[in-house]
Formats: sequence, C-alpha cells, structure tokens
Amino acid sequence: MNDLLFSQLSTLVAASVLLFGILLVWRRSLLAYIKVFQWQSTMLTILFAIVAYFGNDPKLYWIGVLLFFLKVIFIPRLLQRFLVQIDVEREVAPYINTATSLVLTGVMVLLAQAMTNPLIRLITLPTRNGLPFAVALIFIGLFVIITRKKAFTQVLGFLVMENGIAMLAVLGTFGIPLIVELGVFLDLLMGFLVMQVFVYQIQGTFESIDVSKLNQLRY
Amino acid sequence: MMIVFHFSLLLSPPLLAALLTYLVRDYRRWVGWSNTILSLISLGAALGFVIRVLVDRHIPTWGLQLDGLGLQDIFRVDGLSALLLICVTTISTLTLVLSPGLGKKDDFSDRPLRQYYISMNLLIAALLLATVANNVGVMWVALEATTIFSAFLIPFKLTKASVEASWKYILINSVGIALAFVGTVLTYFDFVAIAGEADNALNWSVLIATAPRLQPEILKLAFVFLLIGYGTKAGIAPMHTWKPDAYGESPTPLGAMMSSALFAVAMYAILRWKAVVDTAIGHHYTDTLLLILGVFSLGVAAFSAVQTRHYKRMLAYSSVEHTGLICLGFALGAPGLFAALLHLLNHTLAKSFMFFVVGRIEDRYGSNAIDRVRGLGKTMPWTSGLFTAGLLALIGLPPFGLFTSEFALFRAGFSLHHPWLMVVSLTLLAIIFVAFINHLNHMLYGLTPAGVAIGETGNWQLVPLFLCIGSLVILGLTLPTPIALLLNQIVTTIAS
Amino acid sequence: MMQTLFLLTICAYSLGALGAILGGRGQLGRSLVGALAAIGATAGLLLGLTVIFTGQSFTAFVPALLPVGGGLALRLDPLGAFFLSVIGVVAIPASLYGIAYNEIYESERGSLRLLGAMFNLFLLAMSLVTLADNVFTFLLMWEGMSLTSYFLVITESDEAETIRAGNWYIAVTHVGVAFLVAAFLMLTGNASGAFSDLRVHASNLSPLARDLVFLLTLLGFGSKAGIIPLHVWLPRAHPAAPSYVSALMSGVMIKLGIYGLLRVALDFLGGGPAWWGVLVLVVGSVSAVLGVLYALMEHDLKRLLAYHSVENIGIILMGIGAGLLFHSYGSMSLAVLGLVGGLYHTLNHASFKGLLFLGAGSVLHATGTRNMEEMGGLMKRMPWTALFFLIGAAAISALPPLNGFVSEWLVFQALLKGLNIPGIEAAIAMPLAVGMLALTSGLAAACFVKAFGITFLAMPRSHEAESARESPLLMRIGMGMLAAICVVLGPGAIAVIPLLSRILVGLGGLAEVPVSLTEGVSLQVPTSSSQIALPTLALALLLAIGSIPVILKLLRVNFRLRRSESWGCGLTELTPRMEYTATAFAEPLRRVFAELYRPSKELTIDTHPESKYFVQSIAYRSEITPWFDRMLYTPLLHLIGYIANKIRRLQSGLVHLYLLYLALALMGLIFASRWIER
Amino acid sequence: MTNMMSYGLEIGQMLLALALAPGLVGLVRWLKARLQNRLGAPPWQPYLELRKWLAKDVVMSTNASWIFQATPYIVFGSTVTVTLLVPLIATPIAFDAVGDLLVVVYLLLLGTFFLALAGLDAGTAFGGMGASREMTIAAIAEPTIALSISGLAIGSGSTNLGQILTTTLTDPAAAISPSHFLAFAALFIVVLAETGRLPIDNPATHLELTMIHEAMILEYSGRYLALIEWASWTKFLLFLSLLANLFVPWGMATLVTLPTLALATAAWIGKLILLASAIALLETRVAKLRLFRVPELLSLSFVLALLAVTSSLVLK
Amino acid sequence: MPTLLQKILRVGIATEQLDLAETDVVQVVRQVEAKTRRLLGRSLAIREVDAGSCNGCELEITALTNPLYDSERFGIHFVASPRHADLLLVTGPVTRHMEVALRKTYEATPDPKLVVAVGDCAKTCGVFKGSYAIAGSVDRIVPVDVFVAGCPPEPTDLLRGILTALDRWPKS
Repeated sequence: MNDLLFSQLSTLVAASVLLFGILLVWRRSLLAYIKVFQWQSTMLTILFAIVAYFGNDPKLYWIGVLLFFLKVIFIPRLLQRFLVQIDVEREVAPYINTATSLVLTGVMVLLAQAMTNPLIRLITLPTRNGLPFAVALIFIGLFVIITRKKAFTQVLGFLVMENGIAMLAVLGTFGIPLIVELGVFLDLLMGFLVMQVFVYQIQGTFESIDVSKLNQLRY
Repeated sequence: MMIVFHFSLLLSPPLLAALLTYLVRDYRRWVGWSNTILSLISLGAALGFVIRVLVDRHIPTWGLQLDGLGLQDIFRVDGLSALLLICVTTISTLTLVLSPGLGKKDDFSDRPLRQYYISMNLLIAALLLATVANNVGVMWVALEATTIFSAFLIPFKLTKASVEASWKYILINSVGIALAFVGTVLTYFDFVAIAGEADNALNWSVLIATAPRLQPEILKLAFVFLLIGYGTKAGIAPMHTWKPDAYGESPTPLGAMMSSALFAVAMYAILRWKAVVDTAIGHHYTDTLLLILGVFSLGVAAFSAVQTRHYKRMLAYSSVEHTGLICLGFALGAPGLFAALLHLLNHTLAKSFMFFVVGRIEDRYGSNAIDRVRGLGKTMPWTSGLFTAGLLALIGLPPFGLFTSEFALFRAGFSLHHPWLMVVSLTLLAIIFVAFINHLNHMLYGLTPAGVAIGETGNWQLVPLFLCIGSLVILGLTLPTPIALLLNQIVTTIAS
Repeated sequence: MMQTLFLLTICAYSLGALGAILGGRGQLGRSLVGALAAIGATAGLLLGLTVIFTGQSFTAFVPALLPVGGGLALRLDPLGAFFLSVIGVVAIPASLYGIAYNEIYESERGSLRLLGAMFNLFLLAMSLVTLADNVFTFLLMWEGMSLTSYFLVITESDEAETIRAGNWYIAVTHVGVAFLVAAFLMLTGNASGAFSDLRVHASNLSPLARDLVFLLTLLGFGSKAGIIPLHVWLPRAHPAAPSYVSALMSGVMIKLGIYGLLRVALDFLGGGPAWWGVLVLVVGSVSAVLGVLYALMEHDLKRLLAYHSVENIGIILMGIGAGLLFHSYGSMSLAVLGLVGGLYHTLNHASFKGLLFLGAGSVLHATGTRNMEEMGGLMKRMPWTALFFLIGAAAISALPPLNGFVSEWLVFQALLKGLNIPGIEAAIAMPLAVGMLALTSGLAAACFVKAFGITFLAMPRSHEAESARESPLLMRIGMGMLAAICVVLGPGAIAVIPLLSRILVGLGGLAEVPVSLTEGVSLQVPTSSSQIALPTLALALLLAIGSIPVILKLLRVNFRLRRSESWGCGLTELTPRMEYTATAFAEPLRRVFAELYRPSKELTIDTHPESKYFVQSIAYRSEITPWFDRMLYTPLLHLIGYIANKIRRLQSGLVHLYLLYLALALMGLIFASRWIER
Repeated sequence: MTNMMSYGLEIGQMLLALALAPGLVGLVRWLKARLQNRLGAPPWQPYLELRKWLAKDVVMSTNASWIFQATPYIVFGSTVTVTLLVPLIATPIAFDAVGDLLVVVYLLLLGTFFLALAGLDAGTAFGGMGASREMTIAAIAEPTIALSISGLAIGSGSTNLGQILTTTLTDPAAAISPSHFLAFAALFIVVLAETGRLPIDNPATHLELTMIHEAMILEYSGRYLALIEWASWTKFLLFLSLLANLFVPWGMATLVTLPTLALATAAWIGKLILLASAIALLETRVAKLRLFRVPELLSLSFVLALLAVTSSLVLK
Repeated sequence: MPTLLQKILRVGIATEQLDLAETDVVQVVRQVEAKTRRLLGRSLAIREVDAGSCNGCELEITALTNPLYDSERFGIHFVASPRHADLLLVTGPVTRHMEVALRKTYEATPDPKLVVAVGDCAKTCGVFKGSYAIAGSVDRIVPVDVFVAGCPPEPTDLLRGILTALDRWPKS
C-alpha cells in the first residue's frame, strides 16, 4: 500500500518535472524560461522530499533543501539579474521550429521509454516508473542546448539536463553517497557560475549572446 | 598516519600554491619559484607512491569511517594511479617551470597572471584528486572541476577567438561530463538493485569486487554513457570538436596540461570503468565499442590533419589521433593495454613538450597560422630542431618512445587477429604522417617574414625541453625497469 | 675478431656523427667526419667478408635496449653479410669523396653539421638493418635509415624543389613502412618477433595469410627498392640529395629492399607458390622497361641515373623472380642461378651506379648544373671524371667484359631456363620477360650513349661547362675505387659467384651443398651447357684491340694525323647550339614509344601585329607526365583531398553541431550496444 | 680435338672471316650493280678500298677526344673477338666455352656503343643524328635477337653456339619445325637492321639525312675508316654466317680433318653466297623505309620471334 | 617481284662495254682505270663541291654514275664526306657564300688529295664574272690541280680531267 502510494506519487511528480521540461521547449521568452526552470526545480525538490519520506532516507531532506536554495532561489535570481542587465527578451528563431521541436520532444520521451524499459524490468524499486521521465528530461535538456542559439538558453538547457540527472539519481538509487552529492552540487554551482561569466564575456566581446555567431574557429 | 601525510604531501602543494598566489600580491618572481618548488614536492610524493606500489607491493589506501558520507577508503593509489600521478606531476612541474612569470619580464599584467596561477594550481589539484580518488563519483567531481578551472584559463588574453573557444569547451565538456555522471548513476543504480544501498558502493575497489554480480543490461547502457562522457573529455571523435579550438586558443602551458595530463586522466577514467564492465560482462563488448571509436578517431584525425591551417590545431588533431590509438590499445587485450599505457606515457611527454616548443614559435611569429610561419629553421635554429624532433616523435618515428609503443600496439592488434583494422589504422597513420611532414616543411623553410627577429631568446627554457626530448629518446630505446614493472603490474590487475 | 670489427663499425659511425655535431666544419672537421665514416664502412665490409668467408654468423644481443620489442637482437648471417659488404663497397669511396664534395656546403651555416651527422647515422642504420635479428630491431633501423636519408635528401633545403622531393620520399617510404609493419606483424602473430621464431611461425600460417604477407612485403620493400609504380620518390629524391648520398641511396639503400624481400620471402616464408615468382618477375620486367624508358627522356643527369636505378632494380627482381619460380618448382640449382644473378646484379649495380652518381656529382661540382643540355666537352676538361664515368656507363649498359654484363647474362640464363617450366603462364611470361630484359639493356645502352656523349663529348654548351675544372683528388680517388671494382668484378665474377651461391645455402631449403656456377675460369649454368669464360674473353678482347695498332705498325700503315675542324658541310662556324642535343638524341625513341609517353605539346607562334606572315618567335614545349603520376598519384591525392574536405566540414565552428555529434554518438552507441554480443 | 688444333682452327676461322668479309660485301655490291643493269665494280673492290684507306692520312676534328681515336680499335677488336666465338666452318670450337650467343650480341653492342659515342664526339649534327638512330634501332632490335636466341635455346637447352649446332645437326627434324622458320624470319629482319641494309638503312647513300651507320662515320678517314668499315663488313659476314649455320648447319665439319674442313668451308661459302644473293635481290626490290616505319618492321620481327618461342613451348 | 626480274633480264647490261669500240673515250677511261689502280689501288673517292654552279656541271657529273657510264666499274665513286674523299670535284664560280665552305671542304679532306675544278665558271667565273656575289675562281680559294673546260664539260672530259689530276698524285 505504502509502496503503491510511493510509486504513484513519485511517478506523478516526476511526470510534472518532465512537463516543465517540455514547457521549456514551447516557450519563447527568456523570462518564461527562468520561471519554467524555477517551477521544475520546485517539483524536483518535492520529489526529493517524497523519496526521503517514503524511502526513509533523512539525508535526502538535506539535499532537497540544498537543491531548493540553489535551483529555486539562487540561480533563477542570478539569471533574472542577467536578463535585466543585457536587456534581451526573446530567443531568436531556433534551428528547429517550435512545432517540430515539440514533436521531437515526444519522440524523445518514447525513446527514453524504449531505452529504460529493459532496465525497469530488472529492478523492483517502487520509483522505477519515473525513470523514463528522468532519461527523457536529460534528452530534452540536450535537445535544448543543441537547438537554441542563445548562450543563455543553452545554460538553461544544461540546468534542465542536470535536473534530469538528479531525478535519475533520486529515483533510481534514492540518492548517491553524500560526499559525491555534495561534490556534484559544488561542481554544478561552479559550472553554472563559470558559464554565467562566459555569457557575460560573450556579451562583452561579441555584443550579443547569439552563439551561432561564434563560428570563427573552424577546420 | 603516514599514509595521510603522504596523500597530503601529494595533494596539498597545489592548493597551497594557489593560496599563496592569492595572498602574495606583487612579488611575481617569488610566486613563480614557490609554485615550482611546491610542484616538485608533489612530484616527489608521486614518486613515493610509485615506490610504495612497486617496492612495498601494497596499495596505499586511506579514508574516514564516517557513516553516511561515503568517505571510506576514499583515496587509493594502485599501479595505474601511480603511473598517472607520475604523468600529472611531471607535466605540472614542467608547466609551472615554463609558465610566464619565471625568467624574463614579460608583458603580462599581474591580475590575469595571478588568476592564471590560481586556476592552474586548482586544475592540478583536481587532476591529482581524480587520480587518487577511489570513489568513482569523486573522480567524476574532480574531472568536472578540471573543466571549470581550465575553462577559466583559456581566455587568458581575452580575444574573441579565445572566448569562443572557451564557450565551446565548457559547454561541450559540461554536457559530456554530465553524461558520464548518468553512466555513474546507472551503475550505482545497478549496484543498489543487487547489493542494496551502501556508502562505499561507488568505490572502485568495491565496484570491481561486486562486478560479477551486476546486471549486464544496465552496465552496457551505463558504459555507453561513460564512454561518451569521459570520451568527450578525452577528445575521442566525434566528441573531439572542442579540441582544436581549445588547444588553438589557450595559452601554451594550459594547452600542454590539457593535451597531456588532462587527457591522460580522462583516458584513465575510461580505463577504470572498462575494468569494471569487463569484470562484469567480459571484454568483448567494451573492446568493440572502443575499436569503433578508436578507428573513427584515427580517420577523423587523419583527414582533418591534411587540411588544417594552424599548427596548434594540428597538434589537436594529433591528439585526436593518439586518443584513437590509445582507445585501440585498450581494446586489444593485455598486450594492447600495455602498449596503450606506454603510449599514454609517451604521448603525455611528447605532446606537452610540443606545446611548449610551439609556444616559443607563437611568441616569436605572433600567429599560429602555418602560412605565417616561414623560415623557422633559420629564425630559431634550436627551437626548430626541437619542433622537428617533437613532430617526428608524434608521428611515430624512431628513436622516440611513440614508435615503440605504436609498434607494440600494432603487434597486439595483429596477434589478436584484427589485421584489417590494423591495416586501416596504419593507412590512416600514413596519411597523418604525410600531412604533418608537409606542414612541418612549410614552416621550417623559406624566408622569415619581415619583422620577425632572428635568433633564440629565453635559452634557459631549452634545458627542460631538451630533458623532455631526451627522456622520449630513452623511452624509445629502452624501458626503465620501474616503468616496466609498473606497467606489468597494471596490466595484471586491470586486464586479468 | 668479429666482435672487434662490429664494435669498430658502430663506434666509428657514432663518433663520426658526434664529431659532425660538435665540429664537422672546415677542412679538418670534414676530413675527420668522412674518415670516420670510411673507417666504419671498412670495418663493416671486413665484418661482412669474414662472415661470408667463414660461414660463421656473428650474433649480439642486448636485452636492455628496446625491451618492448624483445631486445636489441643482432645477427649477421651470410645473406646479411653480403649486403653489409655491399654497403661497405660503396660507402668507403663515397665517404672519401664526400670530404672533398662537402666543401660546397661550407658557406651555409649549420647544414654541414646535420649533413655529417646524418650521413654517419645513415650508414649506421643501414648496416644495422642487415644485422637486425628481430622484428622490432629491423623496423627501428629501417625507419632510422629512412629518416636519416630523408634529412640527407633535404640537405639543400633552401630550394623548394628539394623540399618537395623530400616530401615525396618520406611519404612513399612511410607508406612502405606501414606495409612492412603489417607484413612483419602478421608474420609475428603471437610469437616473440625474433627472426628464428618467425621462421617457425611462418610455416603455421594459412596459405592465404602467407600470400598476404608476401604481397605486403613486396609492396613494402618494393617501395624502398623503387619498383614501378612505387618508385615516384626516386627520380625526385636522388637529384636533390648531395651526389655521394645519391650514390649511397641508389647504390645501396634501395638494395636493402631486395634484402628484405629475400629475407621474408625466402628465409621466413621459405618460398611460396609459383605465382609469387611470376609476380616478382612481372614487377621486375615492368620496372626495368619503364625505368629505362623514362630515363631516356630525362636531361637532368642525376634524375636520369635515378630512373636507371628503377631499371636495375627491375633486372635484379627479374633474377629473383626467376629464382623464386624455380624454387617453387623444386629445381633448386636453377633457383640458385636466378637468385645469384639477382644478387650479383645487386653488387654490380651498387658499384656502377655509385660510380655514376659520384661522376655526376663531380660534373655538378664543376659546372653547377645537372642539366645535360648545358654540358658537353667535359672530356678534355675533366679527363679522369670522364674516364670513370665512361667505365660506369659501359658497365651499366652491360657491355662485356665489365661486371654489368655478367649479372645480366646470369639473369638471361635464368629466364631462358625458365622457358622449360611447363604451364601456359610461363610460356607467356618468360618469353616476354626475356624480350623485356633485352629491350632494357638495349635502351640502357642508348641512354648511356646519350648521357656520356652529350655530357662529356663535343663542345661545351655553356659557359659553366667551358670553364669546368677537374674535381679534387679525393673525389677522383672515390670514383677510381668504384671504377676499379666495376672492371674487376667482370672477369672476377668467377671468384665472387661461388661465394654468392654459398650465402644462399639454407635459405628456404636451398641445397646444403652449394650449387657451383663456376668451373675453372668459366661460369657454368646448372643443368645446361651454357657457359662463358669472362677472363678469357677479356683477355681475347684486350689482345684483339691491343694488337691492332701493333699489326698496323708492322704493316707500315700510314700513321699521319692532322687535326682540323669538324666537318659541318662547310659551315662558317660550328657553334655549340648546332650540336645534337639530348632531347634530339632521344626523339626517335620518344616517337617510337609515343603511346606510352603521351607527350603534351604546346606550340605558340608570335607574329608581327601588322602581318601574320612575319613570325617573331616560335615557342615549342613538350612535356611528358609519367602515367603513374597521372593515373595513380594524382587521383589518389585528389581522393584524399576530397575526403579531407568533407571531413573538415565536421569542424564547422558551430557549437550546436558539435553537440549534435555528441548526441548522435550517444544514440548510435546505445543502439549499437544492442547488437554487440558480449 | 687437341688443343693446338682447336686453337689453330680458331685463328684460322678468324683470319678466314676477316679475309672473306670485304669480298662478301663486294659480291653484294656487284650483284646489285648487275641487277641495276650496270657493270659495277668487281667483287674485290672493297679490298682495294681498304688498301687505299690504310695509305691515307687521318684528319681528326679538333673537338674530338680520345674516344674518337680509340673507337676504331674497339670496334674492330670486338668484331675480331666475335669471329673467334662463332663457329663458321666447324663445330664444336674451342671458344664455345668462352662465350655464347649472348656474348656475341653484347660484344657487337660494345662496338655499336663506342661507334655511337664517336659519332657524337665531333659535335656535328650528323654524327649525333647517326648515333641517335643507330642506338634506337639497336635497342629495339635487341628483344628480337634475345627471343630468337631463346627460340634456339629451347631446343638445345643452351645458348652455347656449339650446343645449338650439334642439336640441330643430330636432330634435323627439329630444324623443320614452324618455330624454326619463324625464328629465322625474325632474325633475318634483325640482321638487316643490325648490318645497316635496306630497307632499314641504305649502305650506298650519299644523303646525310637518310643515313644511319654512315652518318656516324662521316668524320672518319684513313686507317680509322678502314678499321671501322672492315669491322662492319665482318659483322655482316658474321651475321650471315649465324643465319646460315644456326638454321641450316649441315655441311659443317664436326671432325677436324683436312677434307671435312675443305668441304665445310665450301659449304659455308656457298651458303654465304646464297644469302648474299638474297640480300642483293631484296635490296633491289625494296625502297628504304622512313625512319619511323623501322620500329614497325622491328616489332613485326619481335612478334615473329615471340610466336616462334611460344609455339615451340606449346608444341614441346 | 617477277616483273621486276623480267625487266632486269630483258634490259641486260646497260653499261657501255669498253671492248666494243676502241674509241677515244674508251682509251681515256682505260687510262683512268689503270692509273687509279696504280696510284690508289683502283679506288678513287670523289667529293663533289658545288661552289655556286648553275647545276649544268652537276648534271654531267651525275651522268658519270648512271648505268651507261657506270664510273663505279673503275673504282670511282662519290662519297658523302670530304673525310672519305681523295679528290674534290669543284664546280661553279665560287660565290661569296661558298668561299668559306669550299676552303673548309679542302681543309677537311685528308692528304694526299686532289682538286679538279670543273667547268668554265670554275676557271673564269663565266658570265658571273664581276658580280658582287662572286669571290673569284676556284684557284683563288684552294689549290687546283686540273681545270676541266666546258660549259658544261662532257662526262668524257670529266674523266679526262680526273686522269690528268691523277698524274699529280704525290708519290709515296
């Protein structure tokens, strides 16, 4: 009974995390991206709490709190400040238009299902049904990085991918060892900051954050 | 207790050096010397580990028995780690010796220089950490950190090109390394599914012990993620695309670090994981994947080398080539592994050497376009000699070490009945060879462009470079017993 | 004794190299470097001769060096000793010659050091190739030889042409090495790589693998030997190198390709099916004929000689091919005949081609040009060089009683005996080979009439030729030594050939009791009554020629002689421009073989702007592009360029694409992993 | 056969060949004159020419070197050596062991080589032209010679002249094989080329542009000219003898007795006269070929020789 | 081939037989023959030099070699190079252009040698006398042994001239 509830809840929340990922593909405004990411991170925090509660793993609460501060409060704030500074609002036309992107997103979800299907049959964890969503989210993050032209959006895509990985970890293993988890967060933070620095530098040197213009180095 | 001291002797000097650089503001020469000396301490500690591994015949391990943190046996130095430690510390010492700051006054201002030293030392620390970490998760964390620190260093001169290169570098590598984390998580997930949750589950020693019971399906998937992830870091084609940009635009010492030490550690990570997967499901699967990527890398490198127009990018393609070769070696059983590790060692030495030489050329000519460098032989006779020697070493000519290791590698390939694969590889190597000789000749001869001074400067820098090429020759003609013992030990533990 | 000689060889060369790096300039430095090389070469020659005469192998093993490849293993058996001796034969004169020749490099800084060092190292590497006794040692020395010779080729690096030549050379060489690595490693398999193990392992290989090894070997060593179409580097590299280096490269280095082929095909693989022999024969025939045909069209003296190396390698291979063919049919004594013919031609070609290159170098030294059309009249200005060159030219044209004739005779005899081999392939291949060999020697004679006649005879065609002076003594000594060898090896064949048949003993199961090709003063073909007695013939010829003036004197014939201008049909003045040029000399043959040469023609006539009937100038250009350049190398380079262009688009500069590759690789491998069994 | 006798025979046949050579050429000239409805010079005219040349001075070009002076001796000496090697009236001879058919061919090539050099030595265009043409034709005639030799060698298993003759003598049936005829035809064409007869070269021409052999020796005079011409006449005799003896050896002495030798000499001279007549007739009939048609003729001879060899291989 | 042979047989020997009629010509010819035999071993090589003639003389000289006269039967023949010649047959007034050529031809001929100047022009320059293009008669250029008069001289005259020249052949 408990396991069933656990399973249902975790799958539901995982699905909502994925949903926000898909929303990211749909939206065009940069500000909306930040909002979407914020909501997604919130859902992820909830997922952590659910797993911590049902899985009897108090360590995950702490991680959840850390996650909340980092991804729901700190990073979005930094991103918003950046948007104010550089005064850009919209993503330029991506390499693949929104409609096709959404279709491809669907395909990726199916792909993730197909890929994780054999794995799910191997294990008995109650959270296993959420695994495809995690993998799909990773793919979507990758997809966003590949198809969006603004450095800013790529950073967001990367963050979404990170969310996917975190979701994979929490669903598949109820959290990896703490020391690793802490290291991952540190790296994430550092990585994000470095990327942010570079986005500023790109803005500074190229007077635009359109990465498709960074194509001088070839061959 | 001794072990802790030893580990801290290894890991703390770069951190200390970074701290010192941060604190000491004006006296740059002092910074240079202190960094060099501290890096020598690391080097000494690394040698100490080699002695421990070889002479004492045990595997130094250290960790904290604290619940929930996963710190059990977190540091572990077996033969493979010892080998990598030697690579990393040697190259880092060389890098710090040849970094700007030592020697003549140059035109770098203090602020970027300080930033440079801090990042460089942190990069070295991360590399050392990745090497000694028993926990594959920590290893991942350290490797991710290397991306971050090195990304700081690429736009040292803040040109458009360097910003572009660093963006590509950090984005591609972050994505790649994230995928490697997916692989790590998948394995852990496998482990947890089989053996239940454990704090030390991500310790390599534990993983490899548990490996026979792990589920092949998941491991197969995990290894793909790991291979792509760490392969991005190592620059296996087609994930190599950041290499030419990053190598081409980064300051010379960083190029040396990235192309040798960083690359070596990335390959080390792949090898660690390969060992785990092989123990679980046999080596055929990983071998096949590595062979595919290896030959693909060789092909991409070969044809890219033909058309390249910048000599630093040329070195990047050379790295892709050697990545491919080492991948092949990893996939060719015990003799292949031996050859690949020897090749890794040789390549580390040769490639970093090459970057320093190229740095001298770039300083003089002010461009890294092959077309702009003419008459090198007359302009800088010694440097051009070293450049020629280094390039010949890189394309696998005797009497340099790479000839030996490539030979051993191909021998392994032929003895394992992969003749066609080997023939294809040999053909691709021949193309690379011809392309490089062409570029080399283009640079060596002709008339020095106007405005380029003639004659050598900074001659003291030649001394370490000659030492470098000298060791390559020694490695070509003989194999010092410690290295032979170390390699044999690694081969017996990893490819048993 | 052998130990001492060996150490002396190594030490002399090493000291020579070291000395060249440290000093090596000035009269004394050059002499020292050259003398050390000569000492090394002499010691090597003596070592080789000792092994040949005693039949005892010399071995040395240093496990500490090259441990990865199984240690530095050296063993000099008679076959290797023969080639070591060949090295000595050319290297001694070349070193002495080089001392004087190198003076022209004094003015350029630095290159003389490199030249001296690389020269000594080149000789060392070549010597060690013949000594190598395991795969790794062999390949190491082989590569060392190629690399050092590459540096020697680009000695005159201030010329773009030289660099291009160097590129061609090292490229082809390296591709050859790739073939060799493949061949040797297939042979090695799981064995240790020691040559003794290879012999054992080779017998366990499947027939297909053996064939493959053989083909790879032929390609690999053939590229060094200069078989067509892998010869492209020869006519480019030889002219570019200093002349005495060309002498060594052409006289000796390419022969090591023959050594390798014999070593692998005969020694390791122990011979093979008949088609191996036929293939070698065909390759040899084609190389011989095409080599000489392209030589005929050359007016660059050294390039002409280089093409002749292709030709002579062809002749050597014809002998060896016939030998392999007989070997496959089990007629061992005839196999010895063919192989000895090839080997003897190897020695002979080393001596006369060495001589000719030294002669060409002497001419180059005196006139500063390699273009024959700017020479002429050197006979009177450089009498010694002319005499030596003439001897070389006569020897390479296979004129009796010089050495070239003897070996060609042997090869002919082998081919003629090959006519008795049953089977339609032999019935077609053998007569053609006979015809091609004959055509080759005829054309070679024509070519050397051109080379000698245009270069040395008649009037000087340029100011440089007019003011040419005889070369320094050391250069003449170098040439004189080789000329003497060319003369001696003719009648002296009866002494050398038994040794040659002895060095083949034990290779590929050739008879334990060596087949004797000589009987008294005559060379005797086994299982046939064909024979020649060169000493008698030489004596008869000498007597016949020498007695004529005596007899004429006895007959009190008119011996008055008056010198007058050449008869030019009453021309006011016979100028050098009226002389027959090299181009004109070769024109009939160019027309005869026009189908092969396919010369491009370009005729431009400038007329006066006022009237088209006033011709102001007529320019005629005709060029010959060898077909292998056109058919093989140009397309190959284009293909590589095409692929490279495609591949380079990968690096488009767009980070999105880069990430897409990453994603695709991930997807690809995930799907591939499904299909990979464990 | 004792040594003394055999060496005597050698010297004898050498002298005989040298003595008869001018006469043979005179005979051809005489026959040709008769066929042109002329009276012509008597067959012994060449002897008279020789005597005159030997009495005259030599004029030598100032451009020429010692090659020019040495060449007549080398050409003559090598031809003399060849006369020792070719069995003319008896077989086997002592020099069978010294040289075979290949030696004969290459010794003659030695002469040609130096003659061509001498042609270039004076620096005139004619000499160069002659040298160029001579070497061209010599080179492309070479394969046919070699193949004809092979054809002969297949039967006897040897290139040794004595051996070939003995084989044919003991097995006459072999001589009537198609390959024998083909080889004969091939060699006949080559002989025309090598000895400078029509249709390849015109020995009587005065027109420099059509010359081959003559163009090379335009510079020679006096005794040098005598030696060169004598050598080339001897070469002509030798080639005819080879044709005669190799394909129709009957009549040759196999024992050295006076009657057999006398008979053999008679037979030999008879065969030579027959061949000379054939050549005279041919030279009357045909016109000289354009120089660049010559290779075509020679390739025809090559094909004939090739067919000879392959057919003998296939039929064997 | 058969037709050719038939024709040869039908024509027979076209050369004038010397013993048919003891004419003046025949006597001369016999003398020539005897003299050449004595002096030159019956072999006389002639090099013809056209030093600017109107080619009338050449026509007659050519006639010497035709089947009718067939000078070859006496051992007289024409050669391609002065190096091979014993006698130079010079025709025409020596033009300026041929002056050097003639002198060189003479130089090129080995000793002993003879020069026979053929035709009136060779002696007097004939109608070309005084022309700006003329260098002078043959004897102004090279030593002449015999002049043969006539415009053009008949073959018999030529033979006679040669005969006279042979009288001057140096005794060895």
